[in-house]
Amino acid sequence: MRLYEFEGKGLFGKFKIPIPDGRVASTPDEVDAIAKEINAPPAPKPQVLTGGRGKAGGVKVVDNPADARAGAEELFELTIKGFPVEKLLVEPKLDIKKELYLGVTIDRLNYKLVIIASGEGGVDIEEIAEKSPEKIFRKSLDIDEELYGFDAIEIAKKIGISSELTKQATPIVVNLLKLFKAYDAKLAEINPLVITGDGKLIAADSRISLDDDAVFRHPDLADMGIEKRHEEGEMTPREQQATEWGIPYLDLDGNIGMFPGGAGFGIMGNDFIQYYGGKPANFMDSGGGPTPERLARMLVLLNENPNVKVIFGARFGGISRCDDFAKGVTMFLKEHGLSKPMVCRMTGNMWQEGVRLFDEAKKENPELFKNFEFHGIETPIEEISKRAVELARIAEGGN
Amino acid sequence: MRLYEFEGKGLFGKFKIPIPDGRVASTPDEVDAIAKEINAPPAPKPQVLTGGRGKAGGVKVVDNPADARAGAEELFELTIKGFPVEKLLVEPKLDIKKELYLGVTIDRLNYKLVIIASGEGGVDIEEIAEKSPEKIFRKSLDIDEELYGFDAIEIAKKIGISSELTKQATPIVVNLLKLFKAYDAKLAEINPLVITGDGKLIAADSRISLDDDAVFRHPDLADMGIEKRHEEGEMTPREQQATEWGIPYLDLDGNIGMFPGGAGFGIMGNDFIQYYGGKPANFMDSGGGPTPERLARMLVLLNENPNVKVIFGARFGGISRCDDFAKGVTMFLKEHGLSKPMVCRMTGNMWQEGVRLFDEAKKENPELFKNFEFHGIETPIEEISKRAVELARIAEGGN
Amino acid sequence: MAILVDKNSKVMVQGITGGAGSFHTKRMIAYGTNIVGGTTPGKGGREVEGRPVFDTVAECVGGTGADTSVIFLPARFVKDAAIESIRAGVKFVVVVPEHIPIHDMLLVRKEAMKHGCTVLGGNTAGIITPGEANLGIMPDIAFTAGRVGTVSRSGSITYYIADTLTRSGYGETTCVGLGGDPILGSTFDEILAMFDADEKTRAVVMTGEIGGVYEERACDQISRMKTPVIAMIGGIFAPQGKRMGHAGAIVEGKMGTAKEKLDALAAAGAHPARTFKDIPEILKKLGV
Amino acid sequence: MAILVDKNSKVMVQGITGGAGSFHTKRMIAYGTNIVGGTTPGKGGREVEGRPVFDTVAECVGGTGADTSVIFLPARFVKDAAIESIRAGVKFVVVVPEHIPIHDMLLVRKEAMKHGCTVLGGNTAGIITPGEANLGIMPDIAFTAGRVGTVSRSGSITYYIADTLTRSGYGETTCVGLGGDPILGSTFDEILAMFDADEKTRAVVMTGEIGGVYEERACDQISRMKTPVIAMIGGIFAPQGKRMGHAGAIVEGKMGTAKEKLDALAAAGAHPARTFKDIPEILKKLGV
Repeated sequence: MRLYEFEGKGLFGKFKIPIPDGRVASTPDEVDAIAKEINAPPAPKPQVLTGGRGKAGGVKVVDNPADARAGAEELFELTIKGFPVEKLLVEPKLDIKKELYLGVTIDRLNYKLVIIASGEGGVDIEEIAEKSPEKIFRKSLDIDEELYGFDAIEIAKKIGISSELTKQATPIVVNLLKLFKAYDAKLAEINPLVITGDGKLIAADSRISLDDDAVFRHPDLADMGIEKRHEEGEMTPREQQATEWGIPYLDLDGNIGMFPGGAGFGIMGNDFIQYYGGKPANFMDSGGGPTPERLARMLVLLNENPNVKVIFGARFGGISRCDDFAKGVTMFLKEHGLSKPMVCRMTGNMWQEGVRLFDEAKKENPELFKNFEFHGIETPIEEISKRAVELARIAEGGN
Repeated sequence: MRLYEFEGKGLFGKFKIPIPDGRVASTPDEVDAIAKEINAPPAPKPQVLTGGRGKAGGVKVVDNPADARAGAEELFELTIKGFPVEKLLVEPKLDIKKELYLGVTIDRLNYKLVIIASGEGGVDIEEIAEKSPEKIFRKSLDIDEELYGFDAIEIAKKIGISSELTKQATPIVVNLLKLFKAYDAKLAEINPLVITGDGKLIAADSRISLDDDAVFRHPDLADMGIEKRHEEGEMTPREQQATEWGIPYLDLDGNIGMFPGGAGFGIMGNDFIQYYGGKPANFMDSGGGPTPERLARMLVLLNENPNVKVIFGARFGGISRCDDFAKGVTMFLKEHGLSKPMVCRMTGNMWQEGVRLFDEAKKENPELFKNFEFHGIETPIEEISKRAVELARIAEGGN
Repeated sequence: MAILVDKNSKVMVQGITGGAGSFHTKRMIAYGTNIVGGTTPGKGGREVEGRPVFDTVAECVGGTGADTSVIFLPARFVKDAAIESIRAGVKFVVVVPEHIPIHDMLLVRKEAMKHGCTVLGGNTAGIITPGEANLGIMPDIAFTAGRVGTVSRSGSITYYIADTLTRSGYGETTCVGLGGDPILGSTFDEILAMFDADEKTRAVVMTGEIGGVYEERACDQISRMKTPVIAMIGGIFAPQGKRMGHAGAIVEGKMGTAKEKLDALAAAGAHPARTFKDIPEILKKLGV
Repeated sequence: MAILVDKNSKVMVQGITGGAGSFHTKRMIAYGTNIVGGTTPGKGGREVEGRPVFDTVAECVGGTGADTSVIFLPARFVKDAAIESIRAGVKFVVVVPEHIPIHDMLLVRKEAMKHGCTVLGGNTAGIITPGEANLGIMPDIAFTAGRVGTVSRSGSITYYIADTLTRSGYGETTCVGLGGDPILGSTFDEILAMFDADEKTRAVVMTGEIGGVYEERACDQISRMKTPVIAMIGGIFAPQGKRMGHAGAIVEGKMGTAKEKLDALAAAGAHPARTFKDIPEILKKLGV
């Protein structure tokens, strides 16, 4: 879960990492008021959950506070990588002498925390890491290992912070790691960490991403107005609907609606479709043991998607049972009606019973099943994939 | 630094260790008001910095809240082990089914924290430890080691807390250790930890002692009204005076005033005096490199003490220099005048210069030195000790 | 033979009195798994499916000799539960719940390494040695004892592959679910090394997926193995930068595109498979 | 020979630019101690008494080969400073400041044990190997090279004993101040073992005091030593339960009365001394 720059800076402030004296504004009027208050050339910055803001023309420095409103009006019109600008962080313009980089993240491969520092900040650190790895300093730590002041001094010196500034730098490094641990962060970045003309170290920007799965133990985030939010940027209306229903779902640009089991086959099934020449319209994950309601909602997402010409279904009854699966799908067929062809395979736990239930329901009401082909263990999943591709070609008027 | 019961319970509350619903009263009127408020038979308890309160008749349970004032008046009259009762903690009487002991302390010998628990609480745990060590359960931990819930359950079960109560017991054990670490405690005790008739675990008493040397990093204690205080009980007026001046000082019951160097010889010098048949009137520690002012104050404490018949002085110039020492003592002689015999040895750093300075000052004003014998390295400290004992015998009219 | 679990494993269940815990205890016992007991703090002394319940793992290990544990507890309790088992001397821990906080798993992993314990998950469907023991939530229908091992991050993929192996007559030695969470208790290379040391396992099918970091770590191990490895990677056609389900499945810089993973594995000597039905064909060619 | 420090020790000073640090650096150099440099964070690049100042111990060790450190810093900085030295590979650390928080010293001790480093103090006057090196704040006047080692919790006692040994012609190999704080970096038994392994040390005078817990710990060591030990304990006549100066000097239950300490040490084979002048008499009897 990403935090806005101003939220991250709020946490910096809490951990005594120096930040500019800024305030958040939601209207040009507020920007104007703040600009007058801070009594310095204001630098309003759009608050969006993405990087690359600078490149998108999203940082404005206004030399005369009186011009702040006009600049702000322009910024409030912007959309950055799909994110509309709703808030500006208004800070006094910094007198920047040097820009550094300091970040903490997780090295999943080695199960460590890593402090990353560079004498070149303010730009894309991954780019530097790739082109000039020697300009990046890394220090790995166990999750329960303490970082001492002397470690921090070492890091500071490696990135060219002079002896005189180590007393300022030490608590910044130590406290950034404390913040990282205290809030279960996945990433905590100060980029750039600036040295000002008068020899002060200040966190000019913040990028913090927290572990969604650990937010439950930080109720104080909500007190700070930081609520659980979607990790990614702009969502399509269907993605938003799926998120509301708690279904992992992504729109893709094909025409075969994917109705798979767990995430593993959710990903692999998409590959299968493409191996056989088709294009999936979505990615979806049913989760383990979906309820009939959840199955119905998953099908609603596909049934109502005009891009979806065919639905591909697969169920390997593990924790869930195929008879429950058949009941859920039949419920959907009865309540919503299937408006496009669907091919589905069931196997695993109770698959024969699932097929029997479908057969029975079909005998009772053949009309419901006119678009619906179901298979059991005897048909390999590859054949089902091919069949879905074939049905899509037919639906698109191919032969 | 010991905390009062109510202060300790305040910390318990902060760490979610259940405590009775109590308030502190400074007058019988307040006790009366609280008794009415808590709507249960009140049990007012004197707040003094010592154990053995129960044995001293210092806990009163009043079955009728209306009688609370009378009971309180009696308690406010008490002096417990020299501590006058100035505050009462008024709590509802607990329906006690069982009393347990839970404490955390430091095992200095093995450099560990130790959690100590017993199924027999409410009494002197050291007595149990001595008589029935099998009734005491100990768990050692490194200072940076985490205590897990399962460790806490183990401890709870060892002292006879039933399975059903482990969910209550676990956070109490875990959080008592957290408190211990968070506040640099030397001792954190719940004694007794009671099981009430309705199956609740409650900390009925608290005994917490913090490391004086670490209070600087807990400024929030002052916010809670917990100020740095003398470790021990009632002090004599001279001890209070010495404490104000920052001089470690204890009154003893002999007649030889001890004016030694550091604490090591401060203790050993007292032994020497007693080996040779004398009795020290005090213990004192000059600290390393005392200033002339400090030396003068040390002598004032002895000079003005009517029990002191002779002063024994010893200085081994280490970090300090004997010439500075001689200057300080001479300053005292000039400003205050020495009213009793004093024998003093100086050696170590610049001792000859010290002796020379004394000689010079004596030549200038022999009257000042009429009670003062000084020696250098040529006289062993044992001889000086003997001489002090001899002078004391003479002063007391012996021969 | 098999890896990690067999009919002699003494298996306990952490959270045995809970809904999922008691349900799957019954299932696992029905499969023939040697479930010896379980724990739920505060419920010591009860029984579930005739197995004794203890307050702590230490008591359960003391009372039953348990050497393996399956955790069915809410994610927030997993850190303590796993470390409890590890410290009580349990040598193999299966973490079924998903969404374990990342920082917690870092600590669990450290503790496991220190005590020589193997942890699977979080978010694993479990592990099965067909005919001997089934730990976790996998359906027994797909599995038959045989001679190929599998290791995958996903339960559903494990079922499909086992089903393929079963129906093509190879059967499985052990099927291992690493788990779908971003940080995992075990990695591909560690499990592959175990299979390589298992005499009965004649080949291994390893299935990774887009995102994640543990597939690359397998390359070095594969290049040193005598047992052939068949590799599949999900998400070959996934659009870059889109999040595909598992929290870990975000493409991380260069590392982690499915194509690159598969190329790296193939370069290390693994035999790439595109779909499940490729697997028996490759096995046949390899003469397994 | 000597223990812990000699003329080959490469000694650095943590807090070298501070008041006490620079003052004692000058003194230590004047004695002939091989002071190679020092640290003060933020003051790297300067010099004190001609010795280079670094920002970190790692830099100082790298630049000077320092293997020993004397800390002259306020108590609150000692934990980090000591751990910094220990982690930078320094093998001997002398903590001069007093009032080190107890929890801090527990951690320092743990870290020292882990890295095989010896820590003296807090609140030690230091250590001296006469004629070779003087670390800390001890006056040189009392000391002469010779054949008896001393270990004490107190600076003033060390001076008196060394003075006694010097004037009676025995002289000292090394004089060690354990320190007066309640928790100490080293214990009597550890220092005694070093003396026992030192060929030049023909006898050891150990001086403990009321309170404290480290005297008893020495008994086992003494009973195993070939080098004779003379023991003195301060506070034999001290009134029970009264606090005598050192924070540690509170009688703790049974453990720690001076009489019991001395009895226990004598039972272990130590030769008890009452006053300083007993010492040369005992040494004479022992034929040292």
